[in-house]
Amino acid sequence: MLRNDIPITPELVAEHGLKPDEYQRILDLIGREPTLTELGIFSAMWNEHCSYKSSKKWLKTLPTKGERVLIGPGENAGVVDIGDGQAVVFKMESHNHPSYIEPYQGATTGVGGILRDVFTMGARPIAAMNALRFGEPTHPKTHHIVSGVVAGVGGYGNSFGVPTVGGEVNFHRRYNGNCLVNAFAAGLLDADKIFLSEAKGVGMPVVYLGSKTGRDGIHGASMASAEFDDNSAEKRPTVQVGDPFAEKLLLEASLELMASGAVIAIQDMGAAGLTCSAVEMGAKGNLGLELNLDAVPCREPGMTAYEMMLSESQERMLMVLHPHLEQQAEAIFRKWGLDFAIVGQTTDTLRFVVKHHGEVMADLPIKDLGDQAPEYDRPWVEPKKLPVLDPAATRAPEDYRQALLDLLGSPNLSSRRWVWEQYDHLIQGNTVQRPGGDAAVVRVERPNGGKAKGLGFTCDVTPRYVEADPYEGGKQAIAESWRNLNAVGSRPIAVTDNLNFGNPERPEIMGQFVAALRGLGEACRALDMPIVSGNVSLYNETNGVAILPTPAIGAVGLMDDVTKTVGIAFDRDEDVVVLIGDTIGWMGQSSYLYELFGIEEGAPPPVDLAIEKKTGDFVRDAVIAGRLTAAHDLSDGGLLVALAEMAMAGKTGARILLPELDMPLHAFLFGEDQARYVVTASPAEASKLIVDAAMAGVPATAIGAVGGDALVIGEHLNVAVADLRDRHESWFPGYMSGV
Amino acid sequence: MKSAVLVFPGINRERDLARAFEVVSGVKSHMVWHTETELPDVDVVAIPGGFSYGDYLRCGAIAARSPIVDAVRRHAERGGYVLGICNGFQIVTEIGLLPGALMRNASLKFVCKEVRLRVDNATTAFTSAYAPGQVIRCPIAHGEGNYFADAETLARLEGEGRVVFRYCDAEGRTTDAADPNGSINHIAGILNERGNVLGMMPHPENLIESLQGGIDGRGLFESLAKVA
Amino acid sequence: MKARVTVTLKNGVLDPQGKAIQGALKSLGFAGVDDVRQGKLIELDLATSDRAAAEAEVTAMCEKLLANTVIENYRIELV
Amino acid sequence: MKARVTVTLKNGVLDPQGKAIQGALKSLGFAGVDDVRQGKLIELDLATSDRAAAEAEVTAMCEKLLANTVIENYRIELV
Ligand SMILES: Nc1ncnc2c1ncn2[C@@H]1O[C@H](COP(=O)(O)OP(=O)(O)O)[C@@H](O)[C@H]1O
Ligand SMILES: [Mg+2]
Repeated sequence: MLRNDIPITPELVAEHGLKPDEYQRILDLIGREPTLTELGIFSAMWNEHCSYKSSKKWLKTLPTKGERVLIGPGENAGVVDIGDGQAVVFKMESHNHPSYIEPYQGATTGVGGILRDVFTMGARPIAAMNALRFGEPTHPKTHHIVSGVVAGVGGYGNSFGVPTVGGEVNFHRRYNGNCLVNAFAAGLLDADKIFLSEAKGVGMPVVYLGSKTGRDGIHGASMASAEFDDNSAEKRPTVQVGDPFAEKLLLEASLELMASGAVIAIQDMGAAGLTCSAVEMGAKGNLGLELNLDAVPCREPGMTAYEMMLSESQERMLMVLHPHLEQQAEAIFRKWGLDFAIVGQTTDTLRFVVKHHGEVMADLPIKDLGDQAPEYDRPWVEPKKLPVLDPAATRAPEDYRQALLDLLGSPNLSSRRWVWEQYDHLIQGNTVQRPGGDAAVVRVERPNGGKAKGLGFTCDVTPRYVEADPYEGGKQAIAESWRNLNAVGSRPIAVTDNLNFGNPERPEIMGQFVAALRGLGEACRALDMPIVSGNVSLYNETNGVAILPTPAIGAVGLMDDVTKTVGIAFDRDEDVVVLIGDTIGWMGQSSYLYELFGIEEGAPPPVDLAIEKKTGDFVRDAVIAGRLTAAHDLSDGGLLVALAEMAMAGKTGARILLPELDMPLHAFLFGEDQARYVVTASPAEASKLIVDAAMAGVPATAIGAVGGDALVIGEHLNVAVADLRDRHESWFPGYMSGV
Repeated sequence: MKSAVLVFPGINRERDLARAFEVVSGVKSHMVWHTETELPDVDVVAIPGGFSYGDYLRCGAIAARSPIVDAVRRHAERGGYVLGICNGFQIVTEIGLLPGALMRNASLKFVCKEVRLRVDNATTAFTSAYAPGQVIRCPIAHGEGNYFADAETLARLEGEGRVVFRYCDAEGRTTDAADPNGSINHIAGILNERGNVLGMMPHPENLIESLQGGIDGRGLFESLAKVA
Repeated sequence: MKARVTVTLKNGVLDPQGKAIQGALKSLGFAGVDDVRQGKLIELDLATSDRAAAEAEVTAMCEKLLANTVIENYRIELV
Repeated sequence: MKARVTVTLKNGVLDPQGKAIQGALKSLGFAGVDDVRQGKLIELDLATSDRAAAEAEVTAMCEKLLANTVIENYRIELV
């Protein structure tokens, strides 16, 4: 066992992920050599994951304010007003590295962490999503990681009791060495009952709640910021194990405790557990904090201060309580069978003091731990622009029917049913739009009765676009989430982002980051979707190969009347199919080229935010006005894939009559031009809609009619909906049934 | 209809179930914590879905040894109705109020989707609002719903018409493909001898409003409201 | 004193986990696995060091909780 | 030839199942249970009767499938 007073060698410093100049900064700050526990505390607070030292400068450029924003980034989760005194709380967070090492437990603890962030603010979780990126299906690790991650996401969320209503799954060779597991959670609370982490008052008890502390994940937060190499396997024993049962108890106990009025401040123990949570509570409240580790409930004997301070055991909380309500608080926790211990108090010294066995193990300036963390302006280079592909120069398919079937049966475009059927997406009884459409819709009852509201949820980003042009790709991620929310009739109100990139110490990677954030920010401003929370995951690189830049977006929309939503399914024979938005046949970085021919070439489709806005507003208004029978945005695979998805969802075909084309047919059918939707309406309504669209300056063209059991595109394609479904539904189960 | 919804640590569909009782009968359910030893004066005791005690050891095993269970037993002995759904079904079998056991799904995976059920006995207190042989839609969400009973028990269940719900396809045919978990004889729900205890894996409480996609689950609660 | 309890499914009770493992082993190329059954192992640290008392106690635990005797058998080893 | 594989969590790895069982035993009135750990038991019927071959084969099965060696240990007994 390591003693606390051992000499701090350069090797020890390096093992803690601190650079020599960062260590010098520590020496300058405290004026002496740190103890081992102190070194551990600094390493936890100053690693990339907790300090955002490479990203802070750029995160500040994102729009985070808006009329509805009650709490922006900086707390456990963002809070957005949804009227009637209610607010939605949400955030997305990564658990990439742990999931690569132990897929099941990595995913469970990722889901657990994000749920805790949400209920720590006082909200009851009402929806979860998960954005997953895996390596090529043929890579030897992929199958194992997919099955473990999906089982883990389900295993935790299902038991906890939150509906998992949406997400994304991508496969690409650039994730062969680093999978991405980004978990989103949203909760609901009364806007005047938000709980924060800022401690208040001197001499207030600091209380530890939840599960016991073990040696789990020690160095976990540092691991999350370390690049992998072939020795990573050796880091395995630090794997944390999730206990959804304990989390469910923690949820109920925490909410009950908050309602009792005993809670002054609350912070969950996430990355770097006790250290991060305690420092944050004290520093935010301009208070000192003293911990007595003798009182910390431990799972294993002989745990040192160092281990307790860095343990990432799950399902734990730290609270500052009103002293006279301590007993009442304890009774609530006992009722739920959870540990409860007074482990310290707030002080007026602005010091973070840790005592163990009567000895001072650490005594540090509490504000400096956060405020003085290094902040870097890392060198970056502007990403190179790729040429625009001439659609006429791209390959046409030999057989449209085959091309469509192959696309629908490809790893990236096939149905995700195999995934979401393992997630309880119906619990709580409020799921109005289930997975499989554009955005999920969850009912929200008004506090005083009346017609129920709805919240739309979607996860989006197209990493291949971001790789090809980080700025346009960043814009596109927001634009796609905007479209998905509009398509179900919800008004986009805010987003959370999970920025997954490679090693920021490489100027090209930093350049991707900078440009992507410029795009995200611009799109959020133009579409009035402030970013209220988020997470950054860097160093997603193995042996020098970085992931595709993946700024995953979780977006939330609001409906005044949830009954007004529509789905994507072709529903009624004779309905007119209307294509909304302009098509020029953008082939660069299209799914068509990538999935069918393995080609990743050209500039991705540019996003005109003004057009997105105008088009999106028009479609959403039409949905809300009850004019449409179905709506679907166009994304991967373009028009033809969208039509096929609508046909499959409704088990009904359509007959499409091609308009006059000034581009190759395959570019029209598979091009991925932005700001487009396909909607259906009755013939009478469709005529009016097209007129109204013209008045609003939104291109809209009737392209066919719903009906029959085949999707028919002029003379070029005639395919039974049953055949489409068969191909679309079979890739995932087929792949997963192999071992 | 007066109902009590039991709450064990780790149960998570108690609100869904209470809502169904309230929507259908207009009366709020009593929520009863597992450490209680007496039940309020109710007609129906309902045990909801979830993961009581994490479903660690065996699904429902630990909950079935809770203090409230004696009162549930007495309620059943008096002829009171007991409804166990999903984890509730598992708990009721662990208590011994229903025979057999629920094992891991044959796929070994948790599965959440809408299935079809055939009402094979529409003369019970739980199903009289349905037509005999009616095919209804119903959500499921479970990892261990694979019903098992030994041959003798099974013969009795079948012989006495105590298999109330069976997984089937849209035409009412019971096929392996339509069975989401591998249950023996495609059993989705069974009744005790006396007819006052029903256990079922599917969740009728999640399909009672058109917003949820349908109202096929209502019949079960309406049936109970008729007799209670 | 430690007790090891193994809980196994009774003969004739379907074992989906065992069957799935068998299938997986086969597709991994392990031939010659005729049957697989999965059970549970529960290890208990007991305060007592009295063998007879421990045996009686653990038997009671099995009957009351650890095994579902409708479908499962149990075996106790004291170590 | 039969093989019994027991799979247990490595020391220090959280065992929520064991914890829950311990709690349940306590509330059923069984005092003096200091710790409970839950593991898995996998019984295999092997076609071979060659001990050495069986041992090697089952070890490979454990490494590849039966145990999650990141967090679990395994033990093989041939019977
Ligand atoms: N990991 C997942 N978990 C839950 N639902 C998922 C997951 N991946 C995809 N889905 C669902 O499948 C549907 C199709 O996903 P996707 O093709 O990414 O939609 P879109 O192109 O509209 O963004 C959506 O409803 C989505 O929420
Ligand atoms: Mg979409």
